[in-house]
Amino acid sequence: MTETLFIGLSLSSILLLIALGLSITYGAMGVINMAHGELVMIGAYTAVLSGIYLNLNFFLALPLAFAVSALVGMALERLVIRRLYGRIIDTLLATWGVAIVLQQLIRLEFGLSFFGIHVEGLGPGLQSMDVPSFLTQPFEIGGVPIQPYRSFIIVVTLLLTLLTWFLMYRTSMGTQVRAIMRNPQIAAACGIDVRRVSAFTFAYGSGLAGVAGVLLAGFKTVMPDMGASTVVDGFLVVVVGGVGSLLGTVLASGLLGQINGVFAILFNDILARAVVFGVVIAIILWRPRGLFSFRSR
Amino acid sequence: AGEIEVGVLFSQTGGLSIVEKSLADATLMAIEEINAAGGVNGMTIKPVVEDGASDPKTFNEKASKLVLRDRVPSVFACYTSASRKAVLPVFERRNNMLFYPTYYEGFECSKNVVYTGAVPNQQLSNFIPWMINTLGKKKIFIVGSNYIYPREMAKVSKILIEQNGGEWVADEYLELGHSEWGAMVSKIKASGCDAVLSNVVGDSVIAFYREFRNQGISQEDIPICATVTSEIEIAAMGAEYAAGSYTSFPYFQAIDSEENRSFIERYRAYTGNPNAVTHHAMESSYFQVYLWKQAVEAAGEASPDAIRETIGGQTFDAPNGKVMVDPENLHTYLTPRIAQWGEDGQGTIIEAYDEPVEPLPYVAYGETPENLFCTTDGLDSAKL
Amino acid sequence: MVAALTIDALEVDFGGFKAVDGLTTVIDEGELRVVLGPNGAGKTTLMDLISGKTGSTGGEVRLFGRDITNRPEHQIARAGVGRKFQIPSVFRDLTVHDNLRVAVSQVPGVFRNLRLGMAAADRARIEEVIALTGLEPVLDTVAGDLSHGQMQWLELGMLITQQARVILLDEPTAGMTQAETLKTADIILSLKGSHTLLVVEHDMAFVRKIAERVTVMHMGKLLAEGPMAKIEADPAVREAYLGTGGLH
Amino acid sequence: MTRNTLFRLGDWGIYALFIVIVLGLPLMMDDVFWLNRIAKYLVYGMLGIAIALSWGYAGILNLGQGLFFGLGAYMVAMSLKLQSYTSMQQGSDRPVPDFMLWNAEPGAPTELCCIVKGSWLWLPFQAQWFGMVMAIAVPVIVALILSSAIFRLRVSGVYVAIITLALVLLVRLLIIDAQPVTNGFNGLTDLGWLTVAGIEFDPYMVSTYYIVAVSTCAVLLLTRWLVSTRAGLILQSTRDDPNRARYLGYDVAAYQVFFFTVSAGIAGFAGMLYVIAAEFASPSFLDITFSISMVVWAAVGGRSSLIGAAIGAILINTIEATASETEMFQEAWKLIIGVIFVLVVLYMPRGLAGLAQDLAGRIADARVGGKQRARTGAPAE
Amino acid sequence: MLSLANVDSFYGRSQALHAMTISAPRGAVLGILGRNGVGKTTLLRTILGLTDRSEGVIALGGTPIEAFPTHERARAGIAYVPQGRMIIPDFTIRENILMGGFAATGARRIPDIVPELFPYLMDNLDRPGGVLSGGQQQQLAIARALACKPKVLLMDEPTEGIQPNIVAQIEDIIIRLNTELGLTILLVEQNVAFVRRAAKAFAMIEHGTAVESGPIDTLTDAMVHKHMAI
Ligand SMILES: Nc1ncnc2c1ncn2[C@@H]1O[C@H](COP(=O)(O)OP(=O)(O)OP(=O)(O)O)[C@@H](O)[C@H]1O
Ligand SMILES: Nc1ncnc2c1ncn2[C@@H]1O[C@H](COP(=O)(O)OP(=O)(O)OP(=O)(O)O)[C@@H](O)[C@H]1O
Ligand SMILES: [Mg+2]
Ligand SMILES: [Mg+2]
Repeated sequence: MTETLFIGLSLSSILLLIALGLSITYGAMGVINMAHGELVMIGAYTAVLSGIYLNLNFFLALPLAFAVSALVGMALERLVIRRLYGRIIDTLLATWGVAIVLQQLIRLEFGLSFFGIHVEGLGPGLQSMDVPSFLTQPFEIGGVPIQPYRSFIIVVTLLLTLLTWFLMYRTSMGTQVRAIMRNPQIAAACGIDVRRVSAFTFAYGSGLAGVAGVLLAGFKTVMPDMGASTVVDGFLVVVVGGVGSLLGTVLASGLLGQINGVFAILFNDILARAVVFGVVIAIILWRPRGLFSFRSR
Repeated sequence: AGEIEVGVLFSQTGGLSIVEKSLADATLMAIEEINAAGGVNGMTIKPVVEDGASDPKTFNEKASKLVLRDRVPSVFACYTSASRKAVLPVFERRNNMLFYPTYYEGFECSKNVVYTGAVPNQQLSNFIPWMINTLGKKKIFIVGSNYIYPREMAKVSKILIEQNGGEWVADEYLELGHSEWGAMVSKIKASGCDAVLSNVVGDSVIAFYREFRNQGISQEDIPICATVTSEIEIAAMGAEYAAGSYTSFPYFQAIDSEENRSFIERYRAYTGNPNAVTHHAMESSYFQVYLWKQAVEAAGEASPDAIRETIGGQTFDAPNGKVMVDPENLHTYLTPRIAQWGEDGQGTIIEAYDEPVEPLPYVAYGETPENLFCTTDGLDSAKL
Repeated sequence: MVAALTIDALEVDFGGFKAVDGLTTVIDEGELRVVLGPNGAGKTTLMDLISGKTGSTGGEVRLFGRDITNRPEHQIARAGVGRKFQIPSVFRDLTVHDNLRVAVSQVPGVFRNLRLGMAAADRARIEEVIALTGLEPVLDTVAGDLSHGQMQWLELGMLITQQARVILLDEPTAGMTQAETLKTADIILSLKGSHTLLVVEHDMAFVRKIAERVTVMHMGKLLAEGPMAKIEADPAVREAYLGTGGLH
Repeated sequence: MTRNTLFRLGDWGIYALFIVIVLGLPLMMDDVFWLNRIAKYLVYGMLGIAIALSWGYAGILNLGQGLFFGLGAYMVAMSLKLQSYTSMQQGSDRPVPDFMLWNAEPGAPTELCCIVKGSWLWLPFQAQWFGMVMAIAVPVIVALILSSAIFRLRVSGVYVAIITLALVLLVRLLIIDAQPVTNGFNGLTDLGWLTVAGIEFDPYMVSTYYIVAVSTCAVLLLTRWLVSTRAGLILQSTRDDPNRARYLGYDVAAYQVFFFTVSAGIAGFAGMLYVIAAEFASPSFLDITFSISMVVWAAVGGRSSLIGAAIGAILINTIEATASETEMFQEAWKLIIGVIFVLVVLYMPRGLAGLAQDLAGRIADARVGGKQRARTGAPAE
Repeated sequence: MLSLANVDSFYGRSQALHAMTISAPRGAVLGILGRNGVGKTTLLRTILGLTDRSEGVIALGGTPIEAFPTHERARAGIAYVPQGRMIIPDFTIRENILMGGFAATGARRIPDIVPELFPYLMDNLDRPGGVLSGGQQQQLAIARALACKPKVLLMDEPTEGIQPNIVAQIEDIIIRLNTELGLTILLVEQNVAFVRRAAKAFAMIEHGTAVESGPIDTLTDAMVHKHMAI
């Protein structure tokens, strides 16, 4: 029983990890960033490359990946997204193109492969990241087996969620972000520097994706299209939770993760996924704006 | 003098390019070597390379381009069964030849395909008995990715397990390309099995082995015995996660022969990557070009019909040893081997057949060396 | 004679807050009824309840004797209720002419609208409305490009095209110049008799011009009802609405 | 001549030109491979039309259009599979798909009715017409049920997109999992050819091209007619302001359901034609990437122009094909495509059709000389 | 205090202001009149830099600000009460008011004058802005504008949809803001009587240009008739 709950919890934490960045870029900024998965991927590659070239360990890779993904996100905001605020579907389409480009850039080793130069750690192949061995050795506390890596992910996710909540709801930056989302013109007229705040917000959401990338790299394969499959799950979570509601995102990932875990243990993984999709559809039909959403008149 | 064109169709882009790029490289390397040695019948081979983009629709379109527009007599192509199935109608209806280098589930008997990868009996006929009798693991948990190959491998395995007095405790699947193994591995732990037979493919493999270790299962207690885990995945997961587990394949990078060492060296030089790994499907991609060359030379021409006539019975000293195309079913005789993975990411070959084993594509259906379903005139439906 | 619109002990509860609280009033056919009340009195909510936008939690709305309480919006509209919103709402991506063409169709179903062109009668009605509202020069303009005032006109025009028997107008002159307000008053007066109108407005000059019977709401309840003159003299109304009382 | 008449003429001119080129192509080109390839792209064009109809005109973004395409494809592929030579080869005189044999439990009867669980579903597909009818009927019915639920419950915007997305993922999962009846991941291959009145339609024959070409033109004209009707106008009004439409007495959901369903029917029809031209059906038709690609094609062509979306689909696919077959771009072509998508969204938000309209607008202004304002937002073609 | 010289302003390709020239000296209340669609709202939006593009000189207290982005102009002391109020529906009343303060330096807090002017708002600080009635939202919009301690207040039809006794009160508020806080106010209005009472000067707009202007007592009925009749 506790084991099932733990599996559900760890599934939830991974969903939340991916959805957290999205709930900011999508929920707070109205950008459907299909390249979010690629920012996750960039975070993972940052960890791989920093391991190979800088000999950085896993823990130092976390902030580094945050920074790298945040920078890429910031560039993305500057070059593409900035011109598309308010055109939500267009953000989806444009970032879809960006996702293709980013994937292909990694695959082609930033184009160096054309010149026959091979960069260790890049290219179309699979890469791996080393995890400190104390995070992979399970141990027991009072007869309860503890999986350190998954527990670590759960804790980091929790901390990031709290941090995000604090930033969004307890700081003036957060108010600014939310004001911009609702009405950028009025926000500007109220003295908010829309461009700067948007750029920072987007960078923060992207940075979260980078951190997710490192953590995922610990138990998943690092490869150019590793992000593509995660982004869909992330969107399902954000939308089911209610766009713009951080609490909704947290609860939706909790719910979907637990459902997935329980069905996977009781029946099988395939059925579990089918049930998750079914639940997503049912929830949206039941609450057409997600679990938590503000209803204006 | 002159040129002869052949098609080379693998995914250069998309998710499958991870593996397929190495197949394309191996094919092109073989072509380059042959050309350097004077070509075939005095003609240079000119590869027409196309990108399948990891999508069956694209594979189908490009195959028809190669066959109908470029009119190449043969195409070296495809990694997944899904892509092979998508191009098959083009080859059969237009009577062209496809050379397919991947291990696959069998159940095909096409006059237009030469299969140079292993079929289930060439990976399992020694593996399962060895697991039960030598390794002494009687209760086996079968897991796989949810598609045809793992399901058919499971079917063959179950027959073999029962024949050898073992017992399979479960047969479970995870969606292809997924990597959330938490629930599955805890089921394995709870099942009381002695060993896991893994037909997991692609990047899911890495997540699987890592989760296995993270949940504290040791390869000594419950070894993973895999049919698909190759050097690629081992390198990517970090060798320590796989150390102690087993794989059954006809080819390993660790095969200790002059041919193989030279092959690895040439491949690394060719790709410009000193760490490039070699593996079964890419080795097949390599030697099948030589088989094709011999067939063309034997026929004196390169028409698909001529190649089909002469390809049967061709033998070649491949990096894995001697291989031969079965004239009955155009599959390839290969030597099954079992390797145990070490801390260095290389396998140690601990068990091998003495000589190549006959390919039986319908083995799950009851095909035996005495009772062949696939004949020179196609599938013998009376036996099914 | 059956009343055009009967509102019977109507009530809506927003989580403990009753925006409309047991309101009862009867509007006769062809009548022009003005509803007054302070900001937040529940006037717009009343219209929401009649037109089906908001579900009521008590009471009844009857249209020509027929119960329309909590029916879906389009059915209420088909039964003969037309509505203009406080914030002008038109089809912003369609031209003015297309807006009117959408409004004119008398058949609701998809299949019966699968035809090109318009019946002569429909075309005539659109012409009439164009003449009445003076939208001729902007017929081919996309409605989103109209000025605020023009949008109000267009929306009013659509209600007339729609041939609603009961028309609910929520602040139809908001943002209009005095001259335009007067013209609007004329249009509304010309509809009186043939249509039943329920008008919410804060512009007292306009109200004086059109009003006969007036209903005053306050905090969701009926505060006063009667002829304009009597209402203006009512101390409770002066206190809550007209006079120089404190802000609530 | 007024500006509007000029526009209308130009508009019809483009339709006429498109139809003439599509139907006349075999006269100019005798490369069977390219004819077949263009037939496939015309099918994609049809998908573009379906997207433009639901997205451009109804404002409903369907990120799961591949579901309907896939269903259509599978339905017809089932009946063609039963006509394939290998299905007849199984020792019985009645067809049984080869894959069912090796998915069957040992000792199961080799009859279509009961060889594997659920195989009886295949029985009616022995008649080819049944598969063809189902190829449209099944998507239509699924769309009808789905969209009734969605629109009656007033789900809108991106939430519709997510439901369709989740559904296509769900169905894809089920198709792959139901391997004994669907052949799982490999899809249905080794099909017979479409046979009408004893004539077999080889996908590389001109007549097969014409089946696709005529269908595409018919669908184009049909949808064009649909959106020009009053119902089409009302549909566009529901996109702009569903509440307004409701208070005018329209059952908004009914309009959305109708057009969503038509769009699904077109996608199903396209799926059927694709199988006829490509000879296989695969669960990859239900991949998310494919569904999103369709939307991108429509965006490139012009989301609110039917013919624009069709041309967008054909154009993008032709560019992809030629780029990927140019040796220089072999590995970089995806990069190029990605960059094109981004640039189109940034600099041509209304796609090719928008570009054409602006151009036409300028020409018309010069001609008419008047300063009449262009109809900007409305989906003019 | 605020002046525009020869300003053109554009939405996309269409021009909404043509060579607009007006000025409001310190402490002025400038009533801006004109028919629907002549560009009154556009004028205010141009001052804040909210149209797509504009040309010409806009100066605040002598400093040209036309090159500033919107938020800089707000920080320079221009506050805006928009037509249609534009309250953020899911922000509470408190958050809506405090939002205005991003333009002010120092701690963001509700200005002292708000409780005095709008007791309803102070009693309901935690209700979401989206459920308020139109009149309540108008009060909120004014309170929000005051939160940035502006020098110039732009008001776009602040009496639209407001009950008569509060209209009178808004009139008082405008006068008080002007006299007590010394605010310069640009007041767009359709209600000429209201403008006559509240404003000190006027500008009449036609086709995106100021056609008449002067002290409020020079506003004749003939002008009103000429420029504001249908
Ligand atoms: N959906 C809702 N949830 C909560 N409260 C609501 C809702 N709708 C309206 N209210 C409240 O009901 C009251 C009445 O609002 P309503 O809009 O009907 O007033 P009104 O009379 O139209 O005012 P105005 O003249 O300013 O337009 C207001 O206090 C408002 O906050
Ligand atoms: N976002 C926009 N895009 C294009 N044109 C616009 C836009 N907003 C306004 N316009 C046009 O600019 C002109 C001036 O509009 P504006 O809103 O400034 O008028 P106004 O004087 O405030 O009218 P009202 O009294 O109705 O509020 C109008 O012709 C209008 O159609
Ligand atoms: Mg109201
Ligand atoms: Mg205005």
